[in-house]
Amino acid sequence: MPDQLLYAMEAGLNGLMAGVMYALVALGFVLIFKASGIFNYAQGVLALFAALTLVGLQDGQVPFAHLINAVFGTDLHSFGWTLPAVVAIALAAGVMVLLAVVIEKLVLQHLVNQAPIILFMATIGMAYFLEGLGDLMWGADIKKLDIGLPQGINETIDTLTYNAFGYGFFIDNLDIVATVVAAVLVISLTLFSQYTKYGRALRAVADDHQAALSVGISLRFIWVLVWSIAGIVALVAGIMWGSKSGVQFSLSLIALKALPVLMLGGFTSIPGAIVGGLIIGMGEKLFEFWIGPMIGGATENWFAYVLALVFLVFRPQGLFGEKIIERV
Amino acid sequence: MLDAGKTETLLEVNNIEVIYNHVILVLKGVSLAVPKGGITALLGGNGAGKTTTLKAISNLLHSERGEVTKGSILYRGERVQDLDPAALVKLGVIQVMEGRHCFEHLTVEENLLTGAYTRTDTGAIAADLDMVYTYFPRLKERRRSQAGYTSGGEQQMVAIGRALMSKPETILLDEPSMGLAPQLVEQIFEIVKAVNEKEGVTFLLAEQNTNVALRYAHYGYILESGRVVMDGPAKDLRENPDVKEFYLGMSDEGRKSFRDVRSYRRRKRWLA
Amino acid sequence: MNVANPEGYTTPDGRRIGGVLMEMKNITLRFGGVNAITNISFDIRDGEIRAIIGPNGAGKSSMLNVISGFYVPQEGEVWFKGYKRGPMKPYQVARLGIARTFQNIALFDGMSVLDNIMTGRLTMMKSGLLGQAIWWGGAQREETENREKVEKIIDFLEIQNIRKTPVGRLPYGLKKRVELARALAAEPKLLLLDEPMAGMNVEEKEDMSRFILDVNDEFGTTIALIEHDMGVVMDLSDRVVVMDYGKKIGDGTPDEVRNNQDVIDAYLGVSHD
Amino acid sequence: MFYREAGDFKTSYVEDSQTFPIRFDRWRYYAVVILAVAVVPFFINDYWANAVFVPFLIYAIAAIGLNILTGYCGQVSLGTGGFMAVGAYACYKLMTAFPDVSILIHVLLAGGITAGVGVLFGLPSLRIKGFYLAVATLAAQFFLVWLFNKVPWFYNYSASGQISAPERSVLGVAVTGASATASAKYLFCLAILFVLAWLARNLTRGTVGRKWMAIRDMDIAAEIIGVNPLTTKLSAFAVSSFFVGVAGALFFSVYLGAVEVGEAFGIQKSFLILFMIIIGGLGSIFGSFAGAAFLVLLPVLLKNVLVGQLGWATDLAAHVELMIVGALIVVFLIAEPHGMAQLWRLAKEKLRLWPFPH
Amino acid sequence: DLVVPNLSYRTGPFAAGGIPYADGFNDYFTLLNERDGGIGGEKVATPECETAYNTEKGVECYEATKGEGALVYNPLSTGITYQLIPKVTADGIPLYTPGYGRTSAANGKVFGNVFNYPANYWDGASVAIKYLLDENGGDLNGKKVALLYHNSAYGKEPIRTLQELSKKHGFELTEIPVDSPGQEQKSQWLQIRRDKPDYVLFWGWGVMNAVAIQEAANIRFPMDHFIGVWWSGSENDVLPAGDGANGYKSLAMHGTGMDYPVYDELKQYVYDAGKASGAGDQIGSVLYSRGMYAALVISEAIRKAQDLAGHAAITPSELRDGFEALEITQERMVELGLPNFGQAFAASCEDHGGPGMAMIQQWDASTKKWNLITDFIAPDDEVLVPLVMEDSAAFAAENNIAERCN
Ligand SMILES: Nc1ncnc2c1ncn2[C@@H]1O[C@H](COP(=O)(O)OP(=O)(O)OP(=O)(O)O)[C@@H](O)[C@H]1O
Ligand SMILES: Nc1ncnc2c1ncn2[C@@H]1O[C@H](COP(=O)(O)OP(=O)(O)OP(=O)(O)O)[C@@H](O)[C@H]1O
Ligand SMILES: [Mg+2]
Ligand SMILES: [Mg+2]
Repeated sequence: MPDQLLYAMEAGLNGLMAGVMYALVALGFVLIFKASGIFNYAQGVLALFAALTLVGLQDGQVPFAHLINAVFGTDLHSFGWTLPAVVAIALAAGVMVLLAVVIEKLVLQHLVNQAPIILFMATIGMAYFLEGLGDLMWGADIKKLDIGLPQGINETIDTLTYNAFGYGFFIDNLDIVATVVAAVLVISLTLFSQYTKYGRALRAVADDHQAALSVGISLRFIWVLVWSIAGIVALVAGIMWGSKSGVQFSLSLIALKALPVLMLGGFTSIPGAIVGGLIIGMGEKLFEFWIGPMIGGATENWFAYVLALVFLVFRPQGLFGEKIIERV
Repeated sequence: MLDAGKTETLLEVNNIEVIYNHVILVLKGVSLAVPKGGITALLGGNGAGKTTTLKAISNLLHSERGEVTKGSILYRGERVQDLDPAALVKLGVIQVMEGRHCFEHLTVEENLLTGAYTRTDTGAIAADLDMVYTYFPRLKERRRSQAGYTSGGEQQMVAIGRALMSKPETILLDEPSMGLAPQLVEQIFEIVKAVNEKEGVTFLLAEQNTNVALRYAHYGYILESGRVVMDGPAKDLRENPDVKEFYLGMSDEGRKSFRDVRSYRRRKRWLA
Repeated sequence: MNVANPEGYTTPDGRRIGGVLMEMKNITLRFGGVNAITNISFDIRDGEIRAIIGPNGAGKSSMLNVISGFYVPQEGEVWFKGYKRGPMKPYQVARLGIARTFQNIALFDGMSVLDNIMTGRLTMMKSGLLGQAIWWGGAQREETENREKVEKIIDFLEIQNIRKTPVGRLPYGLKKRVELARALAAEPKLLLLDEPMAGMNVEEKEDMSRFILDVNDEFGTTIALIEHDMGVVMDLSDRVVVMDYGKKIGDGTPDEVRNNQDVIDAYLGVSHD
Repeated sequence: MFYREAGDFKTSYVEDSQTFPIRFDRWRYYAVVILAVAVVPFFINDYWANAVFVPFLIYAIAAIGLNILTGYCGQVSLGTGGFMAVGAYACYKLMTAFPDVSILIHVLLAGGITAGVGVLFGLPSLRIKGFYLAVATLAAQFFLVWLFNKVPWFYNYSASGQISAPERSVLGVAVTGASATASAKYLFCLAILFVLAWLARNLTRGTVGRKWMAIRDMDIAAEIIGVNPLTTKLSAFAVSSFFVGVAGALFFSVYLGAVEVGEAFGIQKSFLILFMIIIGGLGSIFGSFAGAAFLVLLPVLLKNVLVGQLGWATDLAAHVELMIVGALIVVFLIAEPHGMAQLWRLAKEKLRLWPFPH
Repeated sequence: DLVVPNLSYRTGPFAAGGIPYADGFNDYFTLLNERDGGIGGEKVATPECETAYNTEKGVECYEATKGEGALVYNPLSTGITYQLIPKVTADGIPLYTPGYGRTSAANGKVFGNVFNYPANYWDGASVAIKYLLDENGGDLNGKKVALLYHNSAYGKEPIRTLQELSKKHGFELTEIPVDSPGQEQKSQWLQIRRDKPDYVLFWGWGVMNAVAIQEAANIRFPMDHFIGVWWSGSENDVLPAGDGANGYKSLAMHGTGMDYPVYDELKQYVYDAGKASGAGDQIGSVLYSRGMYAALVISEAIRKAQDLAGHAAITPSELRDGFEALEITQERMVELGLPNFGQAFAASCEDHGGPGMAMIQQWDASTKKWNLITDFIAPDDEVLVPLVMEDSAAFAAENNIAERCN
């Protein structure tokens, strides 16, 4: 096979893997959008917050140490323990559930039946708040997140492809793990929303808050449920991205990588998130591979959006999104 | 026929005031008593406050920035004003909202099933679904369509069917006849009657179609500008000359043709 | 009376009805597997009040949507003022002089009643972006002229006191009236009304009937009307089309229709009189 | 009764449709204008101009622009930063290519160029709606930023890709560059804002505004009653982008003096301006002012209180500031989803009834 | 008091770099205040202002602190620097940007108020190439060098220089941009893996650094052929990659670690007295040292200015003169408790850029320490000077600036 083709294949495969990583973040968006019509901008920050909490718990950091030290003149830093990864993850998941309860109580409950854009804005407000809170609790420095996931080139694939094509493909072990995790998440969430009555309730709530209330669907319960799941999905995304690039502020910006995925897959479709992720990931990597060098590179950010935009012009609801009902 | 005086009062509204957006006063002291197992009608012109009253009872006002500022609402003698709307449904009160409010993206059947959200008895739910389909054969034909694309009347059927699916103790019906074909209007009220008699479900219905409403209801309240201006057993109201003229469109010579009402009449001011 | 006469006819109360204004020829409209309208033809004559009735889901609203260009039928032709209408966007149809109201009220919730009614006159207001921006002169004059016309309609429909209220706050019945006002503001040749009296009590229906009759009388506006209140339909309309399951099952004067056995079976249940 | 409407009778429709139909409002408006034009310039110093007034005026222009698109026409856009960048780079190219032409002309031309670009990126709005459109506008945001970063012609081939505003003047008074005085910058921006706000007000009260709002409230119904969605949406994109472009040009040339596109016109800017109009009030010119003022002043105020008065460490203060801004946004939305403009209206309604509660 | 504002960023995407720098900066002045009672008897105040690396906040900070009598600015941000250049010039305040900012400001004839000694980006690029020349026996002909850079003003700075150098030395240069923040660099590293450049030069900042080093480790790029600029060579950047980062190199314009006598005094007067800035957990790190170095140069300039002016409470313009007359010798560094920490230099009216030398440091993952592996290497002024002249001349022309020092 010609080298160029091999390289393109490698780029494409890596794109697929990157797409899975985007999809992990997009999933959280989809869940919340599906359940309440809320476009949750805070999803990226949730991932950051989850990852910060995980690292903090694992390393036994004292939350708000800096603030406490400043106010009381103490010199606290660490509890001096190191928790096993599993325990820390479980605790962090607990924190995310708690956070969901608090968000419902303090914010969502008061915004029932409001226009989508208002809810969207409220989530941006929440994003700011959580960003500040995360930094205040755990500090703004880069933290290393290590729960023992494998990283680096996958030898088997390298050798296999080398033997087959004379060129070893680079596939990152972490990406393989992410793919498995994403597959499990997507399947179980799809089952949840297809085959339980809650799944139906979610869609009902998204359509009409008032009508949902009137048939006895407790918005509070549904929202706590969904935000908890979204929080845990955010934790998963946070773990994956955090293992890759360390945990700090910029982690929240991965939300921006998830948006085109969301748009392409459809805001309301769980499988759409993964398919969208794959298309976007592969598309942007191949574009950067072939066209990038001609026009100066760093095209990935905008290309993902333009690709999604082109799709939308033909299918305004994304690939699997629910059709926008137009009737008079 | 049921007599309001003899049975216990299930739902009681005492002198409530409702304000929207902190400034717009809509209900100015409305009191109602809904007897258990009865059909009570709430009548009145546009903007009289019927919908607002029903929403106040079902606690849906909050989501419209409205608020009950005075008075109390009792269900089975207990204050329910501060309950979650969902909790109220669990208590057995369900509302069919004005303007249909179907879940657009769900199919007709899914809409009906969401009505049974609070129930767990799968077998009975299936039976009730069949029952709704026998009431509204049209819905059965369209069961797989997204509700957003069905016609206005079909949506109205969905809304009513959905409420029936929750096996409630009390149904608050807001303008059930709106947009329905004439024979369906009769049919709906027949259903109301049947459900009321067979299953003892209590109804409070707001209705513009006074004619039909008073034929099926046991007791009626007439609302004007946020106040109750008249109430009484349905048959008395039917005989009342003012009600006849303004709500039933009958003059002494019987029904007038719509073509012949030549001069616009000022709405009669009821003595509040 | 001779309804088929191409020159028109005279109604029992002495109004003169003209020739064919709009003609629907063999219209068929499908949504996926659903046949909303199957091969329906009928006409609307200049100056008449034409009712469309039928059970729920019969395809009445769909028919109005076809007329206003929102649905494009798979088969059939629409003729207006003697010309076959080519493919047209809804806003182009509106400019031909066809205005309408909607079954599920479609007012612009964020605007006041006055602004809503003013939107009805959009097709008549010509000043451009720049003129509007500068305002003084042309744009202001145009605004005032149109405002005067709208105020007449407001007076006519007796909604002076809610002129500046945001429509979102209005009760259902008044919204319907505002919608009518908006449609009238366009000074249409043909006015389509989709259940204008739903959710009204008798008194309000009487008012509404008066408005409709007066519009028809005074402005000579042709009206196509969907309504489920048989009293209203029988009293107001000159001719009635009856639809069921997307098919036409009757067409004629109210009396003819009322006694048509198919119509009684499918829709009326009992004969209404 | 403080607030009186009764007694203000109108005898013509012109009077009835004026901007401030109530006499009391009109006076207050005149007072503010006089204060802004005749008093502030004499007291303004570099700090107040550069930290508060100039950014406020410029953001107000951008907010009005976005409000036209989002608040009036209902098309949510997250591309504001990108469009501001178009304005800024257009202005820079014009300033350096035609150094002798008045900067005022450059700024207006920059707005015009942005309007063109806005129309181009507005085209998908015909098919794409709601949040899909919002996300789609991010394509404009990212693409434009990339373009200005990548193509050296836009930054005159400077080594780092930064653009710096040389000194330019209006009527002989420098308004850009280091030697421009605080009051010159302030008055220049104020004049532009004043005229643009007036134009925006005219546009939104007449036919064009009604078309926009009709599309916003119910696009299908609007089309059926005769609104051409294509021209209406595109006109909103054009007008909005014009405003945003002018704001971008001023932001670069008068306010910052030097910008790097990704930093100054990144997606954060888009969100900031969206915030302004939502907190201020969608579909309200006054709201655009209120929102801009709030979001420019609040951080400055918080910082001065937390660091200046309470003596907190800057990082603690910054984190807490972020939390407070976020929390306030949420609190605002809960208290009044229709923004400060609506709060103001309700307050007026209350005052009208005062001292009776209803 | 002598007011030296500290425009820092302890929040936002680049907080991890901003925190240690600001701490080092503050701590050094605290030391002077505590030990010597300030400079020349005047205490130094370092009011901190948070910029979050954001240019608008930078403006606000500038205006806010200007009123307090600020003597000099050091914003640690290329973007803010560009913005402040015209402002400080108009206000007559010196701007000190060691190792960042506008490179051509080294030309004192055009940029009278800006100082960027001892080294700037172009110096850095040139030093890196010089080092590679040394490694390759003086010949880079036919070698492939990739530049992986932050796609911003900062990252683009070295491109021109490297292009010139590639012409001169005959190596092939590939430019690979990474968009901020740079969390996702798969494509870039696949490209590197494919192209197999001999060396990768690296201009990154923030999270981009850690990700790049991690990705390099992932594709098994030989770490000792991967050389970052001094902003891509702190502990924050290498620690997350763990052992994979072993052998990574970066430029260094000063020493690091705590093996300097000054730390004994810092411990005595600052840390143990509970006066350490921030959380006090950054001491001795690379960026801490850099903040301290900047503070040191500023304090020396103040001393010089006090000498020239003959009084202790100097004005900004007197400090400007101090910067221009500043000379720091190795002996002086020894006196200051930082022997061999930085290069010796002397500024002049024309030269605001210093000698531009830098060392190479290498990361040892097992001991978690940076080790200096070369001595100071001088840049190739033959190439750089014309570039600086060209760029500053363009700026002068655009802004009607008359050359000084003639
Ligand atoms: N969300 C709201 N905000 C402000 N005012 C409201 C709101 N909803 C209703 N109103 C006002 O409350 C009054 C009563 O309205 P309501 O809808 O209860 O009347 P109704 O009797 O149900 O009328 P209809 O028969 O037309 O449905 C009306 O004057 C209406 O303007
Ligand atoms: N856009 C659409 N997509 C799919 N089905 C549609 C669509 N529009 C209408 N239908 C179907 O076509 C049929 C006719 O609908 P239409 O709204 O015209 O009925 P209608 O006669 O107006 O009824 P009603 O009296 O209840 O308003 C209905 O069964 C409806 O579900
Ligand atoms: Mg009602
Ligand atoms: Mg219909």
